[in-house]
Amino acid sequence: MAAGTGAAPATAGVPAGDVILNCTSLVRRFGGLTAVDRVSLSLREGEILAVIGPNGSGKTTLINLITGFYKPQEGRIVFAGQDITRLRPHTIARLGVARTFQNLALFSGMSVLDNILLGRHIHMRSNLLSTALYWWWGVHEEERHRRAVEEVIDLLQLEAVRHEPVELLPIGVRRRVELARALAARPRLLVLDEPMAGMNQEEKEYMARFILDARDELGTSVLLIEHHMDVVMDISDRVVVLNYGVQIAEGLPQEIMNHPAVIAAYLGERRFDGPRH
Amino acid sequence: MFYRECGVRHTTYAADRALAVIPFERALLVLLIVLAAAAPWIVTDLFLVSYLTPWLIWTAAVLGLNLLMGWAGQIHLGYGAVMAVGAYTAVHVARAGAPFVVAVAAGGLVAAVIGSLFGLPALRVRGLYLAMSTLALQVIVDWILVQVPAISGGAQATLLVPRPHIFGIPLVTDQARYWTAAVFTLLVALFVANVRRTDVGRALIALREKDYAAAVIGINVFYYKALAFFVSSFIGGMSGAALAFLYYRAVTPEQFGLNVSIMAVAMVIVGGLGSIIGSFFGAGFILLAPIWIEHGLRELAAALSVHISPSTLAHLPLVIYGGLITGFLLLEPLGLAKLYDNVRNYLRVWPFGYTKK
Amino acid sequence: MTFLAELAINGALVGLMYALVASGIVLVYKSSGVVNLAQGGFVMAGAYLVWAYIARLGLGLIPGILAAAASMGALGWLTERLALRRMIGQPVIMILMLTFGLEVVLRGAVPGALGADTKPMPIPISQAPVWLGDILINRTYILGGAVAVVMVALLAVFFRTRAGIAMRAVSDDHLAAWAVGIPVERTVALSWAVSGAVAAVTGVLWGAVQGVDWSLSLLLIKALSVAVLGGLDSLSGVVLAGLIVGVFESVISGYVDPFVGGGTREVVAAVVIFLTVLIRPYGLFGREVIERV
Amino acid sequence: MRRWVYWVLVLVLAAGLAAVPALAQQKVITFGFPVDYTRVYVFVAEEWTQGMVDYLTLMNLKGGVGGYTFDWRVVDTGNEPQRGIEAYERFRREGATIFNFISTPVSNAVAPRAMEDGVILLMPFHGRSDAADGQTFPWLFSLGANYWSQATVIVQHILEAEGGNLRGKRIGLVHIDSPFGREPIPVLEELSRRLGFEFQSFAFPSPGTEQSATWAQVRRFRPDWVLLWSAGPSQSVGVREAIRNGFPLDRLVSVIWLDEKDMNIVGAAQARGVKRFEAAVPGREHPVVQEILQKVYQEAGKGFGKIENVGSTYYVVGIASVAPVVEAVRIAVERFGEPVTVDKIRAALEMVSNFDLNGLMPPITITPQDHEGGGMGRISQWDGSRWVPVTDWMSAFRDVVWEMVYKSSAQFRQGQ
Repeated sequence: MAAGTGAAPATAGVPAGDVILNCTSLVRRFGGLTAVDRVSLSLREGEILAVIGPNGSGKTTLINLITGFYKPQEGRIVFAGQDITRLRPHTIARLGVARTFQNLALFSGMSVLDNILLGRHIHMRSNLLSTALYWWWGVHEEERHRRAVEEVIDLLQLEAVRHEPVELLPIGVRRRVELARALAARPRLLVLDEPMAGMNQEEKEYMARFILDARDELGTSVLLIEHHMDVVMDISDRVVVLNYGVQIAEGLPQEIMNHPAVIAAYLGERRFDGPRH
Repeated sequence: MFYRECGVRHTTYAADRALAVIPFERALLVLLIVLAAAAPWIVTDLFLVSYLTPWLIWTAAVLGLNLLMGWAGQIHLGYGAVMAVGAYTAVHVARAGAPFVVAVAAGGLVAAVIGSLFGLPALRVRGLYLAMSTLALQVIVDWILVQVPAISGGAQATLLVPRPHIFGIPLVTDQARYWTAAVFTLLVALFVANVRRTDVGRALIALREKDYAAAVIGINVFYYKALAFFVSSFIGGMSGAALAFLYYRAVTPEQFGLNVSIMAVAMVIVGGLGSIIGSFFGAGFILLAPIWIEHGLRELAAALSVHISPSTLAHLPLVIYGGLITGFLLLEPLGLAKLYDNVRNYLRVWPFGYTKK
Repeated sequence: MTFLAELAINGALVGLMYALVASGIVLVYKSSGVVNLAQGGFVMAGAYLVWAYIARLGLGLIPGILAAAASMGALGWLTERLALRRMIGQPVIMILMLTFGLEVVLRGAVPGALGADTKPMPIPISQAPVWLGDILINRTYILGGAVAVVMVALLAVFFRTRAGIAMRAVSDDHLAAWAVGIPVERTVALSWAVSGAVAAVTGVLWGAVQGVDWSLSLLLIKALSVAVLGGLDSLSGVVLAGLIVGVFESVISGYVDPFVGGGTREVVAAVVIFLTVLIRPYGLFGREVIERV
Repeated sequence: MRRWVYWVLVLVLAAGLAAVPALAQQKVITFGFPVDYTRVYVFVAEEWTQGMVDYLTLMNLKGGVGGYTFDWRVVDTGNEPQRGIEAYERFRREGATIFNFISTPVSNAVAPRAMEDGVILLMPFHGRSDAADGQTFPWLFSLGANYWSQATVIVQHILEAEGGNLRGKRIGLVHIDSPFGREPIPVLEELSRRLGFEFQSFAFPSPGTEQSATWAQVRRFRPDWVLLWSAGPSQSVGVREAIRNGFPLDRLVSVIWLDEKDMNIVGAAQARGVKRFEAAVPGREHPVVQEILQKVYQEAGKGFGKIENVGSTYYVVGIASVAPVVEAVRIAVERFGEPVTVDKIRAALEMVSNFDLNGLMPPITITPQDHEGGGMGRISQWDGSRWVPVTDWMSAFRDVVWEMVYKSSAQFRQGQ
């Protein structure tokens, strides 16, 4: 469990704590296309790091590399002092990395509660035997974790929909459920893939609040991928900008806002310093 | 209305996750168990022997397959072969002198090991491709059964099943066999229900729904797929053994052929994927409907004194039976369990129908 | 050597006839993503109809076959119209089960109405052997193989016509096809009709081999294996898969049977399918579905 | 639409449930015929059952036997053991005491129950071949040449046709790859040792509709004689392959399952010369068949099926498989007196002696030891339009058959 809840300073731009995630010079090619080209970044404990960039800039590929879905052709990923470059996704999850998906990956056919309970999977010591001996063994484990889940439900204000099947919920609530599932694992690193996609301004602000709460109350480090800059700039401690797979800028939010390469990338203007392929 | 939920509030986590959350349902469950226990005094022995006993054992088998197909989402067209492995192992073990319970457990275990081999392709493929590879394995197991007389029991390929004993009490009467079957099925149903509401069950559903998302929350997809095959084959093997001991009393390869595998899949789907009560419905429907339709038609023809050629009369039930399968699926693609659920949901909120989900 | 050649040639011809049954499955799969488990029942019904039209109604051979093909086309079209269309959007396995129910209905209705006993398929093929040097080839199989090749070639040509291209588009993406104005329902219904007609022709060939009765519906299993092996959505894949299954089961069982003392034919086919699925999970020609996270 | 489906279901199920057992009338012997009308035994079930029921109807029309009349229950099992067991349990409670399932898997599945319940199970030409051993299987009756006996009769015919010497001859067995298809192998192996012919078996897997690879192997073996051991559609396929491979058809001898329809599928003229084992006289000339045609079909109009079937190969097999039981009822009334119980019928069956129904079937003599009744049959040949007998009723190599029977029944006893 993450230690030092609330220890991360709220003052933006002054990251504290040890480095928890360190990616060095990651390269991932698909056929002739280089989706991620020598990207390096590091994330400190309790920090919110945003990775932004236009569509197709390699943000999601980067996340898939970190969470183990793709293996990089070059480079190294170290999480909490352990090399996770070649590990499989479920092993990485067990080390304390949780993520959400851009297109949502909730398990339909299950209630909100069951979905979030699944987030506790890595902490559950249950197996077939405990299931077979449910009344002597399994039930205690289940109830213990139910308590932990209720805390997350509380945090993300999901009490009213606890028993609803997820497929019946509106998209904004579903994103919250997915965040809850990720948080239920009490991850040390939370990777969010465009958590605000398809949301209106009000929902976006809610989501931003939840992300900050998660960091402040649970002490989770956050790697946030976003497409638009507005809300991101408000909550992130640092920002990395990708364009066509290449890291074109890194720094504090306000620095990034004025960075010429970033502006060029977002306006689509082909400038001398914009990398091409 | 009986299912009314208004005013029922759970104050503990335990109450919230009970098997039956609605008081009426809890009462119904108890009533059904009492009725099942008292069945030998309620129904005719024909009903007991020919319908209730095989229905219950088949339900146990279907629960095992449903665990795999309904929860873990893996298609299996070789379940009959798994049941055969269980039945033949158990009978041979019992013939070697082992007690009934040990024999059935041994059947389950060997079936689980061989059934897990069936699951190997599942680590690579899914859907129809998985269906075809399990079908291929069914053909291979069938072939071995028929080819090796030492397994299938000599030139006649019929193996007599030793009389089962439980703790020294021989199960000779129809009632004793029925009760044993009922207890077996109850245990399997409880186990599957517990799987459903604990972490293992959730993990299985997760990998059925989205295996990449399952991986990202730390579920070892390979392990759980293999586990699903193992558990379902274990249940299937034990059910095959139970069928042999408590119902068939002699095993022949035809009892577990490809058509039996298809029948088991039909039971799962018609009953309702991933539903425990649906397993009961599905097994009952697929097993008993052809029989009752056949007898019903015959009685009907006799009562109306219409002369229909016996061959035509024999083919007509197939039309009705196939038509019912088709009709039910058109009516309610999620199976009989969903039909029950519709009624239940309607009554739950009665008379406030507008809150219906 | 002649023994091997004989086994291989006959096996290949039989394989082509399997491929013809399987092509009906592929056709429907290509347009609607549905695997029709009633295809065996269709073949049986087609064979029965040909028999009934010729032996009972006194039609000539060719008119009888054409009439049966037309009737089966109508049956296929009706199946889609009345049953399958209402299942759009339901899980695949439910639709599979629905077609299985249909198969049961056909297996009851057709023999029930026309007689369950085996009937001769009234087409004049001589039993006299064809000798290719020392190699004996079955006349029925030569005809069957030839018809299979012609039919599959016709289907391939069909896929280059306007309706065929529409069908391919539909198979790729229903919604997108809708958006560009392709009548999706009509296209799917057409594919069912064509596969019904193909079933009738298949029924003639297999009826000539084994007589006409319910057991023709058992061809489903072999056809399904061949279709899956071929990748489910490729006609050339089906032909190749049919050849592979036919040749392997014929040649291997020819050499292995005497040692095992049993018929290994079906087992060989099963092993071929099992291994192929393990090595090439999407069949020989199937499109691998790439999942995006 | 929805309501309609429900109502049909409710009606049909209700009718099924309401099928109350008819009150057992006085002096009626009830048969149970749960047969396979829809699957593997389609080729034989309709005519066979028709033969059995028509013969029983004839007996009833003639006033019954010893004051007893016959009743029967017919239902389809689809060759599924559990449906067979259901029908067995249901009919038994409705008073049926004598069963014929016309299906090996179903018969074998029911056999343990029948032996426990004390119910007569007829297994002519199907079921357990070792049911011939009356000591081990008191309640099972083969009542006709089992497959081992059929193999010996066929070899006897070959031996006679070859002038009494088979040394150096080659005999092949083309069989379906199932327990039934493999049954004759040990007998033929034993006979090949005794008579000095060379023997080889060629299996094709079920359903056997594709045999070209099998026959390519047969041709390589260059057999003098071929035995055809299958049933249903694969039989005509086998004969066709024999023609195609240029094998002389008068040296092709089939097990009992080859009839007129198979010949028509091959082509009646092309199939001329094929031989088969025969266990009852087909055709309409026999007086019993004539009587059935006249009394049951023309006068009473109570024929159980299509009139065209009367006198077909499997129809007369049907007559032959119930006639000994009717005879036993007569004996039971005569010897043991009324009321006739199932135990008395069973005991009387073991007293049936030299019964041949005026030559419709080979003489059958059943004893407590021998439930097969002598294992006699004859060879007949297709002349292009009908089956013509080429031998008399005969049996052969009985010691070989009984050795097989005892070996197999001993195996069965082990499991008891």
